[in-house]
Amino acid sequence: MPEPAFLFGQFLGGLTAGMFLFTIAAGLSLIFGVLRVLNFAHGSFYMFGAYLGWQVMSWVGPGTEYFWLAALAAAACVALLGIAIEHCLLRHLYRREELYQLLFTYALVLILADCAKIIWGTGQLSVSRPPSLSGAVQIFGTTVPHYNLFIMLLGPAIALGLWLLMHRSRVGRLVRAAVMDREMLGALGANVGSLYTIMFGIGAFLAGLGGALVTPVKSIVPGMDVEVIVEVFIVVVIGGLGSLWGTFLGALVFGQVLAFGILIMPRFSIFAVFALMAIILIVRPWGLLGKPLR
Amino acid sequence: MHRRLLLMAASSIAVALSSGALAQGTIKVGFPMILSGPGALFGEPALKGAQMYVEEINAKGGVLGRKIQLIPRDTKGNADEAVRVARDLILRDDVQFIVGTLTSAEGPAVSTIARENKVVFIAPIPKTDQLTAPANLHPYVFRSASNTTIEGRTAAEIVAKWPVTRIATIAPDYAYGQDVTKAFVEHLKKIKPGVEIVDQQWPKLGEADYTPFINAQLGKKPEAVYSSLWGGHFVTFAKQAKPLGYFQALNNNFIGVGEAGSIESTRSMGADYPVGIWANTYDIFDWPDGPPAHKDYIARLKKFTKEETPSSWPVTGYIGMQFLVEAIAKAGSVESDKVSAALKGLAIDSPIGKLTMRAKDQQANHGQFWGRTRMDPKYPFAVLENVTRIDPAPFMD
Amino acid sequence: MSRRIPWVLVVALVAMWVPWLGSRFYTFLATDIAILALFALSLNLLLGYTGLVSFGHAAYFGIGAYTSAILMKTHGVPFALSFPAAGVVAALFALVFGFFCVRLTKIYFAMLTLAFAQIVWAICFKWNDVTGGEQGLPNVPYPELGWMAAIPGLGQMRAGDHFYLLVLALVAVAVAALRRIVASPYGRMLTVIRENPERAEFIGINVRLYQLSAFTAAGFFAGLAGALFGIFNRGVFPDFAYWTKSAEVLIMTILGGMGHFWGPAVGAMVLTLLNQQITSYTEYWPLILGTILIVLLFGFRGGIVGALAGLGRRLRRR
Amino acid sequence: MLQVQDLHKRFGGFAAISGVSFDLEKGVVMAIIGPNGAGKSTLFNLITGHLEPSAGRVLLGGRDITGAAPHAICRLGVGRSFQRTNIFPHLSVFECVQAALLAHRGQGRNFWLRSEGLYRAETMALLASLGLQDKAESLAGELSHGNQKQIELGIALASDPDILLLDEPTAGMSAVETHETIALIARIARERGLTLLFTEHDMAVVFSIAQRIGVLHQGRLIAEGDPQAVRADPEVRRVYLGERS
Repeated sequence: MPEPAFLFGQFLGGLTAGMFLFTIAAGLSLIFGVLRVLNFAHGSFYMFGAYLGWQVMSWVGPGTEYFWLAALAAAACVALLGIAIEHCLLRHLYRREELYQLLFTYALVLILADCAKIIWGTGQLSVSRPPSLSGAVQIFGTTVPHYNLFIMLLGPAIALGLWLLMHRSRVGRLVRAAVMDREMLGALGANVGSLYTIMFGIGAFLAGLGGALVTPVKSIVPGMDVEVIVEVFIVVVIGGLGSLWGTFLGALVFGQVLAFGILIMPRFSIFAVFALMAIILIVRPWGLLGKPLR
Repeated sequence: MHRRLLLMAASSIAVALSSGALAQGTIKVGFPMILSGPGALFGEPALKGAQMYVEEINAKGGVLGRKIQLIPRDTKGNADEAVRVARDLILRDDVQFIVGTLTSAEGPAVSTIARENKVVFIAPIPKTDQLTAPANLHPYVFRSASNTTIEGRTAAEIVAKWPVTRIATIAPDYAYGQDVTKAFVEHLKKIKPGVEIVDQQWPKLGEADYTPFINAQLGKKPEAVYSSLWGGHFVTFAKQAKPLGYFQALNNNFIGVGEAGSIESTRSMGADYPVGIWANTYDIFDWPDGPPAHKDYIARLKKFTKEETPSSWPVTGYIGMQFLVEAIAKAGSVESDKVSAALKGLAIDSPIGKLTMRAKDQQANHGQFWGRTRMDPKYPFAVLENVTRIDPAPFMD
Repeated sequence: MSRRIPWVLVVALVAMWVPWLGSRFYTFLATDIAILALFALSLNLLLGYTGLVSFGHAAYFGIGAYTSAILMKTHGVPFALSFPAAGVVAALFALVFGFFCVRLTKIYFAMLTLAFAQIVWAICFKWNDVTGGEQGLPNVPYPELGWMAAIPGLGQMRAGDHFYLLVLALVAVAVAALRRIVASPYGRMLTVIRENPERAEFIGINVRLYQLSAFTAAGFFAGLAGALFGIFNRGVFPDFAYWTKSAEVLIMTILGGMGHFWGPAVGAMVLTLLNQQITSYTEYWPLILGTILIVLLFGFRGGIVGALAGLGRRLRRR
Repeated sequence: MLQVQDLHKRFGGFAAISGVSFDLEKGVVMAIIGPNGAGKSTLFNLITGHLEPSAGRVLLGGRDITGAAPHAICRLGVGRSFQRTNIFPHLSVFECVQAALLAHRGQGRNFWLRSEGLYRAETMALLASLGLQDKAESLAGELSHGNQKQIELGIALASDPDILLLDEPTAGMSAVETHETIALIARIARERGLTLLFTEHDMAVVFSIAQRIGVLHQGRLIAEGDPQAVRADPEVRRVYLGERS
């Protein structure tokens, strides 16, 4: 039996990974919940968040507290990109079958990947932790970097923020009504179109934020878009497509499966997460906390 | 309607025909390389090196009085795509030689095509032993790169001198990671029988989160760690390991193969790079003990790539091309069989020193640069100190 | 009526002459296209005829490729046995995976097919002893085609040409079978399910059973295509089953037009030729492919064949 | 012919159908009426297997079919049309009806014959009896609402049912179309000796052809009998007819 401190360390590691994924997956789940579009390009938004974050940092001075500003600026740019894509293109596909929406977002993956390559090249880039969070603390005999603590707190904060947005704001109420009945809401005079644009923008913002915030712990390389999208899909499928708390739970489960999976069957964790996804889809297609679609 | 389809097919075939026109007189060399996705990190600079060599040789009038034409093609990092472009290059672009491929899957896949078409193929980067293993060896495949045996054993030679016995390893779980780790472990046990392998971690290739592996490894209390995480994977790993006190816990008894010490990694991480660890690289832009030829090469490379601190990967493409061109010169012909014969045992004066393509296994004795990392006030990133290029010849099979 | 013309035979007869163009390159290109056309047509049995959006069709292509490669390379089984075996094994996997998939609808169906395909990919990637892991199985042997040289007129041909003719014949038979299937009463049941599963149930069709049978059949033909591709490619690799491969074949199908039997085949041809052409000029093929895809989604909903058919109708009306 | 015994269906806490029972003899035309949300469609879906009852039984010719799959129930001789028009929009009218015939004759497993020419005469005859013979080659989805309802009837009839369930067969039709359609249904039911169970909101239609009427209110069958009896029923007058007049 491994030491408790070690198990605790694994737990915190899994928690950090899960909360990172939640930040990204929350946007994907939000977009699916409202627009019923499964957005393959979400990983591309994430990648753009990372590259843009690096870009802004390189302008304002690497290794400074401007990191936070850069992350927000990058996320805002990605949100604008998302809004532009939704407004100009995606909205014309809502009435089509999901196959066309899937292929559209896949086309975006291809295009955005090459755009990133044209702008930033193929080299690896890296961003330092902000000085305020560059240290680490000891918790129960385990070293925990400040930055990881921040991420562990950020996840629930984002979840709470989204919950408040959906349940305590006018926009949120309209969105929930739109999920129930699109035509009805339109008939009541709400501008469903702009509502969707806003939600897509928020989803893209979260992906961009996740990308920018991941840079201190992960190198920025081409292909990070495709890498992350599969993991994020698994998270939202486990938790339930379109369900906020489901996604949160899915991210927690995913993080812990990875953290403890490597202890139990070290070389097959890659297999385990896909199997988990398949089992969830077979037993409970709408996920742990999702609701069945009509 | 169907007739229209046939017409369309016919016209697109016609387009394909017309573009296949040849430029006479030049020697065509196909260069299938990863130019997109994660592997492009190395593929792009390797291509630069090959292009620089071609430019230089053409400026000197080429070889056998003929210019070299380099035709690069993106393999996207997929073995089947590599096969497709290799065939395209041979059958449509009529290349006489192929230099290229990067991953351990692409190399053997293209080797099959080279054998079938009797086209000399020089692999400048793939390290898998499989490529030149006796069962797969044929007259047309050569490797100017290092291989997993060379790299793993070199690391073992270094670690054997450390005052440690509890060793752990961490490597990406795929062919390269497995093979190079195996070579390290076996050689280390042979030359220093007292060592004990206390832990082996196998994160998947492209793992996003190494924290669980790092914690698990520290839990086994190793005295030294051998890693074969490369490129962006090493950067991600180091960024996550450093704040967890990983390198401190190991007293910096850490050796990173897979070009962990390359300038691409150190430059991108800046001050975040773990200082005091051992790492290797294919090239180093500041090699105080290096021969004049190397200093000259670096100066030319700076000019060619317009980089003040040039990349370490161009040398792979450069050396691959140099082997090919010098073999053509030695053979006095571009015929595959003559060039193949010339390549066996060919020694070249590469920018990093003398390299020999062994006749026995058609493998160059291409060792890498090894050293400890330290921060240099001259640069905003870590460099290797007391760097040496270790000739692997004594411990190659 | 154009329907009475045996198009499979016509296309096969025309394609048969490719080796006589005398270029190995064209032969290779034509082989590539023929195999991918079968792959795309097999997907369309699901997509265009049954209305099932599979995002993991590459799994069965990969399973077929690995089955035949393992049998031929590791166990020395002759092609005549390994080829049908590839189809059967792929169909068996499709049967098992499909059993779970057809219980879901729409996006969940797509996600589960994706999950299964990723499992197949992960197994191919990890199971070093059998699948060769990430390095795959290079050096898959060509089938023994010496007997073809005995056929008058084929004596001087290269091995690649013989293989092409073999591929062409096998693909033609498979495509003819597919054509037959979609034109049969069984095929009509599939179309009815695509159109309206709820109503289909109430004309006495066991919708899930039919969907499962179509899934299995599609897996079978994809497996055959995979077996041929593994040999053509001279090696099989885990990428064959990766989700981007599934996306690729979906794009072929949509590009050509899933509303028409020949659409996917045209899509496979156009995409292969475009890829060939464009990648020799620029490394930004994904950018171009993505743009083509978006233009297609917004401008030409029926794909190339759909657009041509529409044009033909308009001309005839004039 | 059809026996419904103490049928219940709950959706969560909501009782959509509670304790509905009735017997329908062979050859009888019966209407189920009731306000929107009374549970008419739910009742149909329970009978045809699209929904599984929470309790109770459905017997067809004495055989328990409760909870059987829709396709199995269809094969036992039950045909139905749906409230929202439910056809195969991208098929021609001919193909829609022929498909149902093919399925009924067990040709669905035949993947070798060409389907094109199979049962051509029978399909055309059926279309003719519906007045659709001129539109045989038109795409079903492009026809008028009335035509589509006729196609649906054709699809239902193609499986040669003993009992036909029609959910609002005249919904969305003009007065003229409604009249024609009802006349058509009545004629076909007579010719084929069909047992007919239908829902309808137009009371004139109901009272003109129904031999028996069941009144559904909040999931319960509050009255059931011949038209006169139902018309006279005080509770029906209060909760249903009363509201409407």
